Amino acid sequence: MSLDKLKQIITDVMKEVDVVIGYKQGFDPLHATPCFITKPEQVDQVIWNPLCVQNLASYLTSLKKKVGVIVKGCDSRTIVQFMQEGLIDRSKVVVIGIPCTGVVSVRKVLEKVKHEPIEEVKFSDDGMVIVKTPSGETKMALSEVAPDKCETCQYPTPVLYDHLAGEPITSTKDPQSVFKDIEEFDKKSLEEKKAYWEKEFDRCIRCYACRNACPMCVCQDSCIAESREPHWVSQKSNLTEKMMFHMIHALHLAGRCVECGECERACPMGIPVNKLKRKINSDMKVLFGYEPGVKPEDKPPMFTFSVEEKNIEEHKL
Amino acid sequence: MSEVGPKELRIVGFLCNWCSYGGADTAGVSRFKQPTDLRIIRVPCSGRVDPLFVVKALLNGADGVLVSGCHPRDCHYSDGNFYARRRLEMLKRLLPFLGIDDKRFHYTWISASEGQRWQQTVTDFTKQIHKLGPLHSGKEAQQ
Amino acid sequence: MRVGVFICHCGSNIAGTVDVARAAAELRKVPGVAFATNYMYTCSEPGQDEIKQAIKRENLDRIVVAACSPRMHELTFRRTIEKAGLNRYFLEMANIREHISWVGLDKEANTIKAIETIKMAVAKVMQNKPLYSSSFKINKRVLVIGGGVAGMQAALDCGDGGLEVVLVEKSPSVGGMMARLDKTFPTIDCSICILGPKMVDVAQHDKIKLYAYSEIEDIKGYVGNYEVKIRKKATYVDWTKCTGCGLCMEKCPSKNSYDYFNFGVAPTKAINIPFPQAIPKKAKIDPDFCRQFTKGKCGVCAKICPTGAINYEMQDEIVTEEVGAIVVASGYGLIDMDKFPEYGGGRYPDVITGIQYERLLNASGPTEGHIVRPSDHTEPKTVVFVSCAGSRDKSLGIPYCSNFCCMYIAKQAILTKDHIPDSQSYVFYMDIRSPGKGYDEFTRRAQEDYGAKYVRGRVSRIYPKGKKLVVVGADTLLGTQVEVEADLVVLATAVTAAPGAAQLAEKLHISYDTFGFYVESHPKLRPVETNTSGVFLAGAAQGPKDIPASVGQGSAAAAKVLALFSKDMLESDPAVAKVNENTCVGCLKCKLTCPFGAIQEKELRGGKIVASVIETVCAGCGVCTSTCPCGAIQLSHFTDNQLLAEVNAICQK
Amino acid sequence: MAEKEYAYYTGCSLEGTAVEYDMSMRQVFKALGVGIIEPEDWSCCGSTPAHTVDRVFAAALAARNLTIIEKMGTGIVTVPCPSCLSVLKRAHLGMTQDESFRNEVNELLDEPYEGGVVPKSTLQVMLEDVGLDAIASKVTHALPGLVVAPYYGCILTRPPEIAQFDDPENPVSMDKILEAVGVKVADYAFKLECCGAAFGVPKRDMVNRLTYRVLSMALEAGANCIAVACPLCQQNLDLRQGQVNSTMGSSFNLPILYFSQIVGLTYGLSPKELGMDKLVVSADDIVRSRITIEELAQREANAKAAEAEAKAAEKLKKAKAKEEDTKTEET
Repeated sequence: MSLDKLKQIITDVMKEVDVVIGYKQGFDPLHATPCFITKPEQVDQVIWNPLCVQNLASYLTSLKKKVGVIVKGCDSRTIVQFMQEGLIDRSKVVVIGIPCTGVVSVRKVLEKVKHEPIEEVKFSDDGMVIVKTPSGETKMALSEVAPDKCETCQYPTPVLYDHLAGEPITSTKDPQSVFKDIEEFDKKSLEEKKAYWEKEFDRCIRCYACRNACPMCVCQDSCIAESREPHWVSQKSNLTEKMMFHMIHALHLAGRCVECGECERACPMGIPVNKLKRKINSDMKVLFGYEPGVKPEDKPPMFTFSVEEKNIEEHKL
Repeated sequence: MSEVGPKELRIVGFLCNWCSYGGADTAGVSRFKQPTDLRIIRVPCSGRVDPLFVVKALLNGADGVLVSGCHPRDCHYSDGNFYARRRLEMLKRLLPFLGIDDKRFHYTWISASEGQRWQQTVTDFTKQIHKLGPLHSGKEAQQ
Repeated sequence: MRVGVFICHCGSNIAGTVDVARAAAELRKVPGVAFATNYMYTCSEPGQDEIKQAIKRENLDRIVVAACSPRMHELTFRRTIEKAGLNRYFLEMANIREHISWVGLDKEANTIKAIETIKMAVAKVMQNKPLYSSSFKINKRVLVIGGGVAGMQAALDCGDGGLEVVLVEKSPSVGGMMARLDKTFPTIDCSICILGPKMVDVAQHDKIKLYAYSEIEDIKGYVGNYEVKIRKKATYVDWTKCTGCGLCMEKCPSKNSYDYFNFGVAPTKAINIPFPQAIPKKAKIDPDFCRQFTKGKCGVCAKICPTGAINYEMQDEIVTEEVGAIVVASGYGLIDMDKFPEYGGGRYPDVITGIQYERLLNASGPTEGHIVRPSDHTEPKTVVFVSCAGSRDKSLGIPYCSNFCCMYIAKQAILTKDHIPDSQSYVFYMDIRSPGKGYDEFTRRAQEDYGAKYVRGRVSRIYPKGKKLVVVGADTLLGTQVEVEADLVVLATAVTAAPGAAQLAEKLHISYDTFGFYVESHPKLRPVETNTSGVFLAGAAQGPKDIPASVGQGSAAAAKVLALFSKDMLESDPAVAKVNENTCVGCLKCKLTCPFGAIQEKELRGGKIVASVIETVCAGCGVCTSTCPCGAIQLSHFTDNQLLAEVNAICQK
Repeated sequence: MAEKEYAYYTGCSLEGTAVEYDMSMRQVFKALGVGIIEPEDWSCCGSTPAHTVDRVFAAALAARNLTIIEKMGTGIVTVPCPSCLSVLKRAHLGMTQDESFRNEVNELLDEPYEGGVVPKSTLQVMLEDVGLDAIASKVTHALPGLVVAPYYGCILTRPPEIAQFDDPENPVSMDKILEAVGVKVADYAFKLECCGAAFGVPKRDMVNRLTYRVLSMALEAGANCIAVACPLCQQNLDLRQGQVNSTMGSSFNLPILYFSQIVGLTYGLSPKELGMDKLVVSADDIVRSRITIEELAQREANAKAAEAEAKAAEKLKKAKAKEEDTKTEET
């Protein structure tokens, strides 16, 4: 995909929208940051590379204007899910899709270079990332530092778009193994799993970054994690309350999580918060043949029902 | 009595007002004896039971949670239990992922006339929870 | 907050297995509880006075009554505290009888369970908010489902009381099972002679609108305002033109149609008027047998009909009626003969059911009242009656007694002797159940005056031997086996729920028991009410019952409807969902899941979209509350905080 | 060549009093291409006395055989004797439906039974696995004049939760098989009536009475032969017929055949192979009445032709009469 083509599309789209959301260079060479383009001269700020990790669709529900938005394949599912839930007016959104060959996990890169200051980041054509730090250049394969979601990505090309900046790409990842990690984890003993989550959630500092980053957390400032009316969780900083918070987050996303991974990316403690939601998604697939954010005409399974549930059997004691 | 009876575990039941709560009443009227561990919370409909109530109870000290509503198609509010079925099934599958045995959570359908079925359910579920023992380590069984 | 706790002994019902004094003492220690006491019968007048006085004396503002099920006395105590000046929703009940004292034997465990259950109620009541009903207009029309004797009685009583009545009957004529009976016990008066005038009254009553050959398609709404969709099934005869002359029936060449009215005792024509006294007296085509439908050609009836009423193209029609209350009198069914392979399972033509025998006895039946064997049309001399064919038989899933078979068997034995003086009847019975006025005398008459031989024992087997049927059974009084060579065997087949009873219940949102009979609100004190307000029961739909009981219930249900409609406005239940507009984010997932369409979108002045509840439509299920992620829509009286308070009261790690 | 192989548990009767059942069953299976293998070292199934004493022990007796059969890997065992079948099925169902019972029984066994055998009666295998069309396709002979009353006895279909085959109160499997091979079947109301066989020794008078009824009802139904699928039924009805005649003053001479013998006769098998000579009440008349289906077809064709001729004659007569009538009218 060429950046010029993207810029050309943005320039065209600018004519019919109030703002286009894209990426620009962030505070250091390793970080891209969202940018809001309202004037033609700002188009040149736009960048596109594997550092463009943010899910820009997250902004859509809070914007009243007519918006153009750049989405990767994974991000596009957010828009579809919004449509299923009636959360956006599709006619007010122009979707600029980018066929994506994978992004990087900034966290993984930083770990590779031992958190040294970043001087330069380059991407070679053969899928390598070259990071320059004061102690020299480190070369790493893109696949080595990709976020987990890229490893099983089924939708490199956006599932829906008005403009596509580049040629569609088909996924080469086995659709059967999307939830392989979840299945593997579930095979562990109850004690092991319990210990795992207790250890992970105990690190939670209840900063709510995961929630704030989540495009599907529509409650925004009304989140019940911080409310007394209703009073689901107390302000106590103990494991029970932390787990309760994460269960609220997970269950509120049941059958809605589009697995963009923003929650995990945002978590300062590196807690695998997306895992619970992916587990639920794997069940949604089995129970209702449902995958969030794929078909605009679908109904999220928790907000509907069948009189005869084909895949739910009555439980016996 | 010299011996202390079997120790109770903490079991919470959410019962819909129209069917299962009535079923429990019917069991009472018929004097169908049941184990004493269960504490009942009356809700209008099983569809009112947010799975988070179950989680809340299990995280905060319950050893087992039972939810019971009207039989599918027989909901006093026509569709409430259909929603409940989906949500509670989702939860039942999630619990073991968190390391909580899904046998600690049971959801079922009992009508107001099924006193015997209620007795059987309470008896079997209590037995099942006792087989699993307390959920929270270090917590002593009560009574 | 000052909570008062009143723990009831219920005589020894509770106090026998729960230490109520200790419970009261324990509750006094609970923060927020200002007063706790125990009392012999809290629901009695002095018991209620005690509550009222304590509210004044102790300045209580929340009340917990620990007693029986709230399904029993919640309303009683709500009224009590309201009289003492508290909002009625400041009451919670702890069910320590049905759920504790009656089901546990261990007093220690029961007491602890009771204390905790009361503590949950205290925790909840402290979260209760005052709620106020609003009133709404009611539509003073009543729907009666079923035109049997119970439904007709209800319809006539409601109509006489000045209400407009919509009567829906699924078969082509009103009359139900009673119209098929020959005579009625214990007076042996002619069934149709006493029912006929009632049927005519129904047809001629200016307040009653009759939909015959129609079924309930759908019911929406709530007490006071129901919208009912009725399916008028295609009769292929324009009833506005049909005069009931019967010419079509005479000329119809299709002579082997199943006769539903006569339970297949003899065939009928494909176009027929079910019986001479039918109301409405209109013809109807059975497309399963009509040659025009099965072979695509015939048209005899269309040619012969003097008024041109025949219409082969007729389609079902859906009409909508609006009513404020519903009486369900949908009657009963009978178990199929194929459930009795040991009695031939329907293979032997001379083994028939009791209702078929009624048709053979009946002067307007297919044999004009001559008792003949279906196989060879000869007069039977030995008739064996088998009672409890299916009834009280757990193996068939029918543990209950069918209520009226003992009586009609006695009647049929008497009538058999009347019709065929040289005949002999045998009755195999388990127990003779005749607990009505003049009933026991009647069964004795059958034995003593009419010589029916009663054999106490069950029939194990019936097999054909030549032209006869050998009935093999036990005589448990003599302790021997009995074999009777019979000409005709009549099975008193068990009463079941009406076919389709469950589906109708689902449309009405009322409960039914394991057997499909509708469940009354209280088995003794609210026998014709259901748990769905505005829906009442009459007749055998609620359980097997005979004519006087069905008529009684029809009138009772009518009285309930008249009482309900004696006011112009009804008070709404304020336990409905409420939206907190400050926290609602307008995602409208609640609107998606509400089973009643009670949620609307509302735009606030700033342009913010929020959900809004239509209070009269909301039924109070709370699905919205468990759907709302931000807890902005809360079902009053069952809010998250109220339920969490209960959870927290018992789950403390 | 065998299409499918079954384990074949004969049980003790078929080695003794019911040897003709065994002989004919094997011949019929052979003709139908059904392979059967006798389990090695099979032992008593424990029928009749064992289960009245100890449920677990009774199941163990049966399960020992099931273990042996399980290892043969045929999956299904076909059992000619209903008594054996009932016991094997009871053990199998009990052990597969109740884990603790299975453990209890397996404790008594050298090698555990895992539940991998489905016991089926020979009737069930014939009806469900072989199928009526296949059964009919092997017919070469007819038995004109034979009217059979099929007698199932008490335990072939009952209790239904154990038997799990056919209608418990009005079984038709044997009727269907016999009809498939072209035999006329009587509508017999006493298919299941107790013949009293089990009380043959202690309560002779009662057995005579019961047997008398079973036999006389067959005659009443128009039958001249009874077909059975149970060694005990056969023995009782066949062997005791004389005894019944002498005590009840009757003169029955009703052959009691195994259904497999009748099927075998229609397949053209020799009476010797089918053990016809082992019967007490002679079935020689039935054997003698046997003709090939070609012969039957010829006979039927002849009969039809005769009938047609008669009809034609009748028609002619009528036409003539009519002609006469019109003539008279004209005149």
